[in-house]
Amino acid sequence: MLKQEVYGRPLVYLDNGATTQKPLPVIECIRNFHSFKNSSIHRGIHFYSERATEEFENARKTVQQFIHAEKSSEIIFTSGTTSSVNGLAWSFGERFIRPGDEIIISEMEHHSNIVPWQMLCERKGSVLKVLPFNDDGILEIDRLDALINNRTRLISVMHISNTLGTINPIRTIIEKAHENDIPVLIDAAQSVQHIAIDVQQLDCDFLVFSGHKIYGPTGIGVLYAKEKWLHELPPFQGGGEMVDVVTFQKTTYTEPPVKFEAGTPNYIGAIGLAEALKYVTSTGLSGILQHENALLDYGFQQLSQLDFVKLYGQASDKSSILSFNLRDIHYYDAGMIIDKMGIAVRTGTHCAQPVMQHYGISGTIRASLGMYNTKEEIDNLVGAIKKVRDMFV
Amino acid sequence: MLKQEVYGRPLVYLDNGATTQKPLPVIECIRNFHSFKNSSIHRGIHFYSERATEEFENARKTVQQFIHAEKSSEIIFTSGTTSSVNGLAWSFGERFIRPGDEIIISEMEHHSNIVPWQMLCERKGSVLKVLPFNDDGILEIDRLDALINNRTRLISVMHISNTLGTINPIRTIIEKAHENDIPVLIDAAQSVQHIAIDVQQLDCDFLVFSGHKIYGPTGIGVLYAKEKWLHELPPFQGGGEMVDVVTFQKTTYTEPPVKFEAGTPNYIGAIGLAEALKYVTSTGLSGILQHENALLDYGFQQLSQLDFVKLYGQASDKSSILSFNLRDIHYYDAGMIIDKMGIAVRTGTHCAQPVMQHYGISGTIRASLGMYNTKEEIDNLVGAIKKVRDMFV
Amino acid sequence: MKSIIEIQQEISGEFEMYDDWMDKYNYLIELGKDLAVIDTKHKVKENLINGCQSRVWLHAEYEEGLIHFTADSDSIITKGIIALLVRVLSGRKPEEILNTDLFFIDRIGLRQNLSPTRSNGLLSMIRQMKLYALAYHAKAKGS
Amino acid sequence: MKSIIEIQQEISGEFEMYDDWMDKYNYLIELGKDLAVIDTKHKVKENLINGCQSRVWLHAEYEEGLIHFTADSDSIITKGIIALLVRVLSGRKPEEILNTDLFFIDRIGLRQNLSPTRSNGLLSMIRQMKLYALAYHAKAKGS
Ligand SMILES: Cc1ncc(COP(=O)(O)O)c(C=O)c1O
Ligand SMILES: Cc1ncc(COP(=O)(O)O)c(C=O)c1O
Repeated sequence: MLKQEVYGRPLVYLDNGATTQKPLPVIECIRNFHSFKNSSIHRGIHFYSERATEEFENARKTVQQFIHAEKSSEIIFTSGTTSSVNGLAWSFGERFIRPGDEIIISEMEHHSNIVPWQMLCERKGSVLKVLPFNDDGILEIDRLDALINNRTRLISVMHISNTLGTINPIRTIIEKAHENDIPVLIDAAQSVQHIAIDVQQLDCDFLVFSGHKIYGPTGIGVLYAKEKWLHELPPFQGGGEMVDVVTFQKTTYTEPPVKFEAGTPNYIGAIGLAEALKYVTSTGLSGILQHENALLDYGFQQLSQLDFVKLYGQASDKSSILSFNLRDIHYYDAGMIIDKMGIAVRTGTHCAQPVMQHYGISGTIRASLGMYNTKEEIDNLVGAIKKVRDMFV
Repeated sequence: MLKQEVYGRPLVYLDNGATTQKPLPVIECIRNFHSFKNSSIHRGIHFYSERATEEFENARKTVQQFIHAEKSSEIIFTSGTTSSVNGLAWSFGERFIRPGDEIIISEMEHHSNIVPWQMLCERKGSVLKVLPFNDDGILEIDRLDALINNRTRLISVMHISNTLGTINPIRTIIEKAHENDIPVLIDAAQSVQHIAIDVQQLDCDFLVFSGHKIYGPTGIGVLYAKEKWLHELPPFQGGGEMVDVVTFQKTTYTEPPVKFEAGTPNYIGAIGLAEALKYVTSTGLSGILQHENALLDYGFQQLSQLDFVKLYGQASDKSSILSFNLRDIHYYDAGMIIDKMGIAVRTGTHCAQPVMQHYGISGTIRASLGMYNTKEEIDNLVGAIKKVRDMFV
Repeated sequence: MKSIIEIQQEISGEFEMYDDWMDKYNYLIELGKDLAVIDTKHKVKENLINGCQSRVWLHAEYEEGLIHFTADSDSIITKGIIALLVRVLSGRKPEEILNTDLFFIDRIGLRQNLSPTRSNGLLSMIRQMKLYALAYHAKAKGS
Repeated sequence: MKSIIEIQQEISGEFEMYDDWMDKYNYLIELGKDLAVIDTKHKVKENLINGCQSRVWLHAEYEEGLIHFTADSDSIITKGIIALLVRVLSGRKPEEILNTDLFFIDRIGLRQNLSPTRSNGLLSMIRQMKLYALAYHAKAKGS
C-alpha cells in the first residue's frame, strides 16, 4: 500500500523521470546527519569519523542488497549515472579498447549513454554501432546478431527508456552478449525506482543509476561492477584515499571499491540514498510497480481516446512514462499552459535527440510517474491537455 | 565577530581540514529546498524547474563573487576538489600534453594534486617534476627557475598545505610561470575557507576547491577556469545537457560552463554551497582569519613549550593547521586517547605521503581549525596531550 | 509614429485589462497568429536564435536609418512575445533600440509569468535585436 | 591449559574491574608493554597486516598440531589488543581457532570503545589469525 504523503505541496508533479521528490525520512536523515553526525570518513580514527565511515559502508551494503549484488565491494559510489558511465567508459576504454574495436548501444539511449562512448571511440579509433528501434518504440532485437562480431567489446543499453517508457529485453541482450563473451552495461537510471533489479540473476557486468531519480539526493550515483572486472579496470580518478603508497616515482592503488572513489566521496549523499532505498523497500517495489502500472494504463487509455494526441512508445512492456504531442500545437506552447495549471511535465528532447530524430520531431511532452502520483493527477493532466487544445484551435 | 553557535554537540572538533561542520542556515537551506523547491534544472520549462535553475545559476554567481571571477561562466561545478583536478588534468592533457612535456607540482601536495598528474604522465609519456620544500615546510621557491623549461606546460600547486599549514607564495609562482607562458592551477581546498581569494588579482588560470571544507555540503566542488581556456579545453565527461546536437555521426557541445557539467549536476549541493559562502561572507573572512590566526599562534606557542612535542611546519606564513608528533608515542595511540577525551583530531598521512617521506615518518597528529573553534578548545587539546604523555611514559 | 515609451505604455494598458493569466496567454496567442508572416527566404539557419526550446527566426533590414524586424517561431506563444517586441522595436533608429529600457516586459509580467527564464528565449531575442542595432549603428557611423 | 572460553571469561573479568575507559586503556598499555617480543627476523614485510594505521606484524608457527602466534606493533595500544588475541588464540589447534566465537571483544567493549572499526586493525588481525588457522588446518588434513 502506498503511503500517500504530501511531499511539501499540492502541485501535480509529473516530472519524476527528471528527478523525484524526497520522502520526509530522507530529508530528515540528511538534516540529522548534518546536525549531529557529520565528519569525514575513512582513516579518521576519532569517534565521529568512525561512525560516519560505518554509516557510509552500511549505505554501500544497502545498495548491494537493493540490487542484489554479491558483494558490497562491487558497489562504487559516483556522483550520478552520467559519471558512472563516463568513469566506466574511460576505464574500460583504457584497458580493453583498441583501434577498430566496436561498442554497441541502442538508438533510444539517453545522451549520457551515447556521448561517453563517442568520446571513447574518437580517442581510441573504435566504432560505435547502434541497435535501432521500430516506430512502436521497441528495440529490433533480431538485428543484434548482425551487429555483434569478434571486434565487439561491450554492449551498453538502457533498461527503461526515459522518452518512450519501453522496458527493454535486457536478459536476452545479456544472454546473447555473453554467448559471445561480451560484457554488458545496463543503464538503470529509469528502472531501479520502478522494477526490482537482481544483478546476479540478470548477470549483467555493469549497472548504473542515479540517487536523485530514486527518491534520494542529488550528486550521488552508483556504478555496480562484477567483482572480476574491478581488479582489471584502472581507476578513473586519482587522489585522496584511493591510493596505497604514493611516491613521486610510483603510486600503487588500494583495493576496490575505494580504488574507484578518489577524494572525499559524497558520503552524506550515499547515506541519504540508502535511506531512500530503505524507504522504497519498506513501501514495497512490487506495490509501487502495480500502482504505477495502473496509473500508466489509465493515462495511456485516456490519452489514446483524444484524437489530437499522438503518443510515442507503444510497447506492451512499458513503464511509468507518457510521451506525446498535440496535433498542430508546439510542445513548448502546450508545456507552458500545462505548467500554468500547476502540472509539472517536461518538454523537449529529454536528452535523447536520436529518438526525436527517429520520429522526425524536435521534442515531446513527457509525463513521468512516481510512487506518489494518483489517478486524480492523471485526470488533471488530461483535463489540462483538453484545455490547451481549446486555447490553441 | 564570530557567532559562537553550537553545531549540534559540545564536542571539540579540530578536524576542519578534513571536513567542516555546517552552519544552521546551510542545513536549513538544503532541507528547505528538498521540502519545497526540488525540481530538476535546465530546459525544464515548468515553474519549479525554472526556479531551481535560477537558484542554481545564482549559486554560480555567488561562487563567482566569492572568488572574484570575472564571469559566472568561469565557474564549473564538480563533485569536489579531486574531481576538479582530475577533470582538468584529463581535459588539459588531451588538448595540450605531448610526450616529453613537463608538469610541475610541489613536494607538499595532497594526493589529489599528485595522482591525476601521474596518471596523465603515464598516459601521455610526459614528465612530472617536483618543487621541494625545506624542513621548515617552506617551498624552495628559488629552485623553481631551474625546473621550468620550454617543455613545461602547467604548474599545479596548493595554496595552503593541509599537513603543514604553510601558505605558499602562489603570486610569485604565478608570475614566474606567466613570464614563461605557463598556466597555473591553484589547489585552494585548504585556503578558500580561511583567506579571501581574488582570482583576477592572483591571475591564476585555474583554481579548485571543495564545498564540504568551506562549511558547505559534500559532493560539490568548484573548478574555476579563466574564460580563454574554457573554449579550448574539451569536456571531461559526456551526456545530458552538455551537448548541442547529438547524432550518432557527430555530437557538438554547448557553451561553457554547461559543456563541462555533464548529467544532472548536484544542484542542491551547489545551492547549499552558495548558502555556506554567504554565511562565510556575512561572518566576514577577515574576522575569521584574525580569529583563526590568534588561535593558531596560541596553540603553536603552547605546543612549542612542551619539549616532547615535535611540530611540523615552521613557516611564518601559516594557517589553521597544527601538525605534530609526541616523542616515543605513536600518533595512533595518541589519537585514540585524544579522541576518548572528546577531541576530534586526525592522525595519519593526511593524504600527503610525500610530506611524511620528507620527514621520514609515517604520520602525524593534526589539529585543524575552523571559524567556530575557541581558545578553550586549544587548552583542551593541550591538556589532552599532556595526559597522553602521562599515560604512555 | 508613437515613441517607444508610448507603445510600451499602450501594451501595458492592453494587458492590464486581463486579470487572469489565462486571458493574457490567449491574447498573446492572438498576437502570435496576427504577426505578419516572415518571408520564407529569411527562415534560414543563419537567422535562428539560440537558447529557445522553440525555434525563433529573426530577420532585420536596415532602410533609411531605420531597422525593420520580421520574425517567426514554431511556438505560437513565443510568436506572440516576438510580436510585442517587433511592435516596440521595429522601424526604429539603431540608437533608440540600443538605449531603450524595455519596462513593459516587467509591467505585463512577461518575465515572471509568461516566459520561463531558463529557456531564455525572451532574453536571447532581445539580445539579438540589440546586436543588430549595434551592428547597424556602427555601420551608420562608419559610412 | 584453560579453554578459549575460560580465558575469554578471565579477560572479561579483568576488564570489569575498571569502570573508567581510561583505566581500561591503561591496562591495555600495560599488556602491550608486556607482550613477548617478536623475533626481529619475523618483523618483515610479509608478516605485515593491512588495514591498520599502525603497523602490525603477525607471525605464526605450527608445531605438534598447535599454532603459536607472536606479534608486534609500533602502536602500544594495538600491541595490547594483540596481546589479548594472542593470549586467547595462541597455542590452540587450528579447528579451535576457526570455530571460536570471540565474545570477549564485545564484552570488554573493545569494538565499540577501544578500537576504531574503520582503521580495521582489530578485524584484520582476527581475519589474519583465522587465515593461518585455515591454512594449517588444510595442511594437517592434507598430510
Ligand atoms: C590541499 C587539498 N587538496 C585536495 C583535497 C581533496 O579534497 P576532496 O577530498 O574534497 O576532493 C584536500 C582535502 O583533503 C586537501 O586538503
Ligand atoms: C535513461 C537515463 N540515463 C541516464 C540519465 C542521466 O542521469 P543523471 O543526469 O542523473 O546523470 C538519465 C536521466 O535523465 C536517464 O533517464
